[in-house]
Amino acid sequence: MAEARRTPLLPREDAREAALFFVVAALCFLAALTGLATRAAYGAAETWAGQVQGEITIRLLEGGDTAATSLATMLEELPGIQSAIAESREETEDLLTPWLGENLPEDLPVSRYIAVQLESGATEMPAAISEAAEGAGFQISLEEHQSWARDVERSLGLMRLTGMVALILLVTIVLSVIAFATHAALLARKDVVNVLHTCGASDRFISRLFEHRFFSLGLKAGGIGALFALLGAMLLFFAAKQSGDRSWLLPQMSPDIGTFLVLLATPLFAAIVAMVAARLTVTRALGELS
Amino acid sequence: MAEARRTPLLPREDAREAALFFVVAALCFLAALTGLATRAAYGAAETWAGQVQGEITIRLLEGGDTAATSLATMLEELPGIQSAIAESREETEDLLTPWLGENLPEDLPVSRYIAVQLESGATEMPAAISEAAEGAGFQISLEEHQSWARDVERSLGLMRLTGMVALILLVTIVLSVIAFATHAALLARKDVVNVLHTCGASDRFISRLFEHRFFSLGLKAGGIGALFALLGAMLLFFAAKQSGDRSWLLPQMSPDIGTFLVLLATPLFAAIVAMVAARLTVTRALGELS
Amino acid sequence: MITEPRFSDDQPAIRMAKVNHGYIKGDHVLGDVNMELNPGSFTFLTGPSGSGKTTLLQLLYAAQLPRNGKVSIFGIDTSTATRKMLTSVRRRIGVVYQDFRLLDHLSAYENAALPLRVTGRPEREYRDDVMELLHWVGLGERVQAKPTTLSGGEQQRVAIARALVNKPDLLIADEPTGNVDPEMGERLIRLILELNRRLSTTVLIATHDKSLVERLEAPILRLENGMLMHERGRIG
Amino acid sequence: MITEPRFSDDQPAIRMAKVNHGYIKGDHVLGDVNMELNPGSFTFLTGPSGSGKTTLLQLLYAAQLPRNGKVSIFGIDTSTATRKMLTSVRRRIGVVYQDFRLLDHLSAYENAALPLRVTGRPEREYRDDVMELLHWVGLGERVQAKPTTLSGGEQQRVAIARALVNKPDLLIADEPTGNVDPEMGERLIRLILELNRRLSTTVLIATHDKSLVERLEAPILRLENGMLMHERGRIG
Ligand SMILES: Nc1ncnc2c1ncn2[C@@H]1O[C@H](COP(=O)(O)OP(=O)(O)OP(=O)(O)O)[C@@H](O)[C@H]1O
Ligand SMILES: Nc1ncnc2c1ncn2[C@@H]1O[C@H](COP(=O)(O)OP(=O)(O)OP(=O)(O)O)[C@@H](O)[C@H]1O
Ligand SMILES: [Mg+2]
Ligand SMILES: [Mg+2]
Repeated sequence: MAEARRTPLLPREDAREAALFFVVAALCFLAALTGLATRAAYGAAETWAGQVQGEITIRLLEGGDTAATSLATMLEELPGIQSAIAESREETEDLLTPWLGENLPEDLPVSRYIAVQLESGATEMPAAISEAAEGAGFQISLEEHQSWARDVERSLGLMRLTGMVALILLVTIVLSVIAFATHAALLARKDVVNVLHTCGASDRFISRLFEHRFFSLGLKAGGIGALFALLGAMLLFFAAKQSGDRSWLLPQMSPDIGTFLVLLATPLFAAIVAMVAARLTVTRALGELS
Repeated sequence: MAEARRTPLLPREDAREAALFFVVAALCFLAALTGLATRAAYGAAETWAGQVQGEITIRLLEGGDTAATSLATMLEELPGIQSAIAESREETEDLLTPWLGENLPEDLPVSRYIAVQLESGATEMPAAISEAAEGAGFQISLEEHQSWARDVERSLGLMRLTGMVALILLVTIVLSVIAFATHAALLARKDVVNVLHTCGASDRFISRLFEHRFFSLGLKAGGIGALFALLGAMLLFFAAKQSGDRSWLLPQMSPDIGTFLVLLATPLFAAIVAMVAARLTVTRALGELS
Repeated sequence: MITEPRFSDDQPAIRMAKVNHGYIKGDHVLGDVNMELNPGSFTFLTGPSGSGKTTLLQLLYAAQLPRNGKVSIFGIDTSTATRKMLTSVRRRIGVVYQDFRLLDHLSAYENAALPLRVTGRPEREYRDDVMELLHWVGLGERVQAKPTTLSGGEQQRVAIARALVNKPDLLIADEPTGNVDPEMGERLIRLILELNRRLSTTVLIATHDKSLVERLEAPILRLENGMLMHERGRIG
Repeated sequence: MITEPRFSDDQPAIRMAKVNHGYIKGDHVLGDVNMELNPGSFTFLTGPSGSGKTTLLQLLYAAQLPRNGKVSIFGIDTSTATRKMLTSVRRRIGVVYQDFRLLDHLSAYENAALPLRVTGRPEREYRDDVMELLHWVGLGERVQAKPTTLSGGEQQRVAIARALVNKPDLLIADEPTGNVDPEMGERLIRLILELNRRLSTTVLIATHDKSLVERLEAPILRLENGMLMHERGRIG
């Protein structure tokens, strides 16, 4: 007797609780995975947006390689521009081979391209570049954007939205399931509550029993769900790696600090939700009891 | 008394059951939605694959518009080819404007392109086309595929895979939750089972009580889940419509017979799973009882 | 034949041979108990609290199987019988549990009618009989009440009605009058006696109720320290 | 002051004034009942099954509130008291329920110790007292057993131990000896009497047990048709 551990006042190891545990874990798993996916979609969309916004192609209408190089050097000194690289005539000719064959006449004027990489966050650069170039007497045209990139961006936006909706849905489901289950557990334990009550237990005492129980259930179930989500994310990550660079349209899941924050938040969130649900349910039920 | 409906032998309207109902409905909702999404992804991937495989671009290296037109006419007569359209010199020149400006020298030889649309299911066409063209003395090169289309296809394949994995996962979760919950319900009703047993109820009688209960629970919960999935799919469908043709990269959800089959299968599947889980659990539990 | 056992007069309704039983390894709640109850007999079982009366009764309605020895009900050995055989044996036994075991979601009427309902018989065949029985145990006004809204004694009477409702060949009652007043107790025992006389129902009642035992001439078995003794009269 | 009510000798431990109570609209399980129990008194409550004894007791430990009239426990009106006040009142009352209400997942020892545990007291302070009490009710060998493995009478004794364990100012017992043999019943009642004499515990026992009531000189209240009468002696 002396050193025996005390039996918890709420029955443990209940099959009902095993089912609940499983459900909460499964839902947390899905929620964490959706969270990660949504986050990745956001990341991909931003990367895309960044690339698209960050790259400007300038076509120099007149002047040869020298003009292109001097324009590139000039542009590189403008604030907000990371790099500006002029293509040589050979590079452009290579691009044209399918149409015109190998031997272009030397005297045919060919436009030069300058690939400008903007610094992230730089705005209104097209106008600044046009101004600078025209001020220096260059005749240029700007290609800020490629239409298919816009399409990709829009598609990613839709995926992102879908992810957000799924996430909100899952979180709502987790919330309701936990609240429902707490309520059910309390009803199933009405006899215990009643006995404790008439034995002189205060409302806080009884409520705390349930709060602790459900807090730890949420924490454990959420933790296991998050763990499996981590495994799932890693699987997807490697699957994406396997398919190589060619899957650039898909959001990439890369394990970073954000990933771990999402995974850490899941069990904590589940635990707190479970505890609050327990507290509200118990307090209301006790009020009704007498 | 005379016309009073009989109370079911298994207690009804149990809070635990409400929670279970909710969980099953939510999971069925997710499963049905994932099913629809996976199906749409498959559809999109196939469409893409069809498009990509069905289009061949032929570059005619020598000869002018007339040669291109006659090659196109010849190709159109080959079995397996739907159409072959030759581009004129003007169309090609338009493409080259960014590089070379408006005024190309008349004597510059410019390649002609012929867009060949294959009939679906036609195989080994590139070889046949090369043979036919070379037999007729044309010098051509074939562009069977566009690299970005391959990328898109591969990305869709990965999405499809992700969808399948998610679907399998959800179905497994639904299965286990229902089996778990049935087991829990049975344990919670052990007293009822015991009393029925000593009152002379046969094993089949008791088992059937649970089977019926869980079949109808699965049917109803699955039905509600499927209904919400339909709503969700319609929302996504309209969201996709809203964003116009530009979201061509995303699988489109269009309501067709397959959609309704998926939605119909969900509740039936849930009901059968629930019933089988109930039956197995009850039979085993009764065996243990004495 | 064997799955539908018939009741024969020349074999005992119940027979325990060298039954040894207990819950934990080494303990002997029952130690080598032998007993027989003849068809149509009426017997009391007494003994101190915790002596094993409930255990012995559970062996007799096949809710437990004996650790050692043999228990036969209507000539069927419970240890070797199939589940089907036990089901048909159970349909011929009425049991009053010490803790009632009513189903809380069913009304008093539905609880009492349970043994008939589980056989699949249509309700109209037995409704009037059940109602009459409930009136007889003094619950005519409470037929629609759920057990949780019944008093302790009212619940006990529903439990007794349930045990009697299918006119069993064997009635096993564990402390059936512990929660009713002496007048009601007498009434209930008279009901059981009537069943015993009219239908030759074999009756075994475990009880602490001294006044009940004293009022009737029936033989008394006494269980103490795992041994079964005759306290009054010859059993069977 | 009011949340920690003190016990004063010049007010009754329990007082019911014009209490009218029932479950369904129109019925009167109790019809204008008046009663007082003085501190340290020992009283029996009898009456036919279903007459309202359990109902009356539930009003006296604040498990129900009266439909009409006033119930005071230790001078506190249960209808107007806050939940906190009721909790501290409950800590001074020991209750033996007719259906025991033990927690199945706790051992006999833990069940008996429950009223002490819920106050947050450390276990070592009370362990020996609880063990002694369990020995006294004859459960010294079964302290670690779960209620489902106890016989009916053993469960009842755990319930009695739980009601006595915190030496209550008021003991309310509903049929506390229905499941034990007469010898054990006598022993339990003697234990309650001792508590009553040594600690001036006010005792109210509802019972059908004729021999129990006859062995003791205590006053008897009789409940019948919603009315409370003195059957023997003056109450209080
Ligand atoms: N499931 C069980 N596991 C372990 N021990 C048990 C179990 N059921 C009963 N016992 C023990 O077996 C003994 C006999 O129990 P039983 O219920 O048969 O007694 P009883 O004669 O019916 O007593 P009462 O008159 O108090 O009802 C008791 O000591 C009890 O604690
Ligand atoms: N919750 C309830 N709802 C409706 N009626 C109830 C409820 N509880 C008790 N009753 C009815 O009130 C009456 C009194 O019940 P109570 O339990 O107080 O009787 P009692 O004197 O304790 O009887 P017993 O000696 O059989 O235990 C009974 O007729 C009972 O059916
Ligand atoms: Mg017993
Ligand atoms: Mg009562």
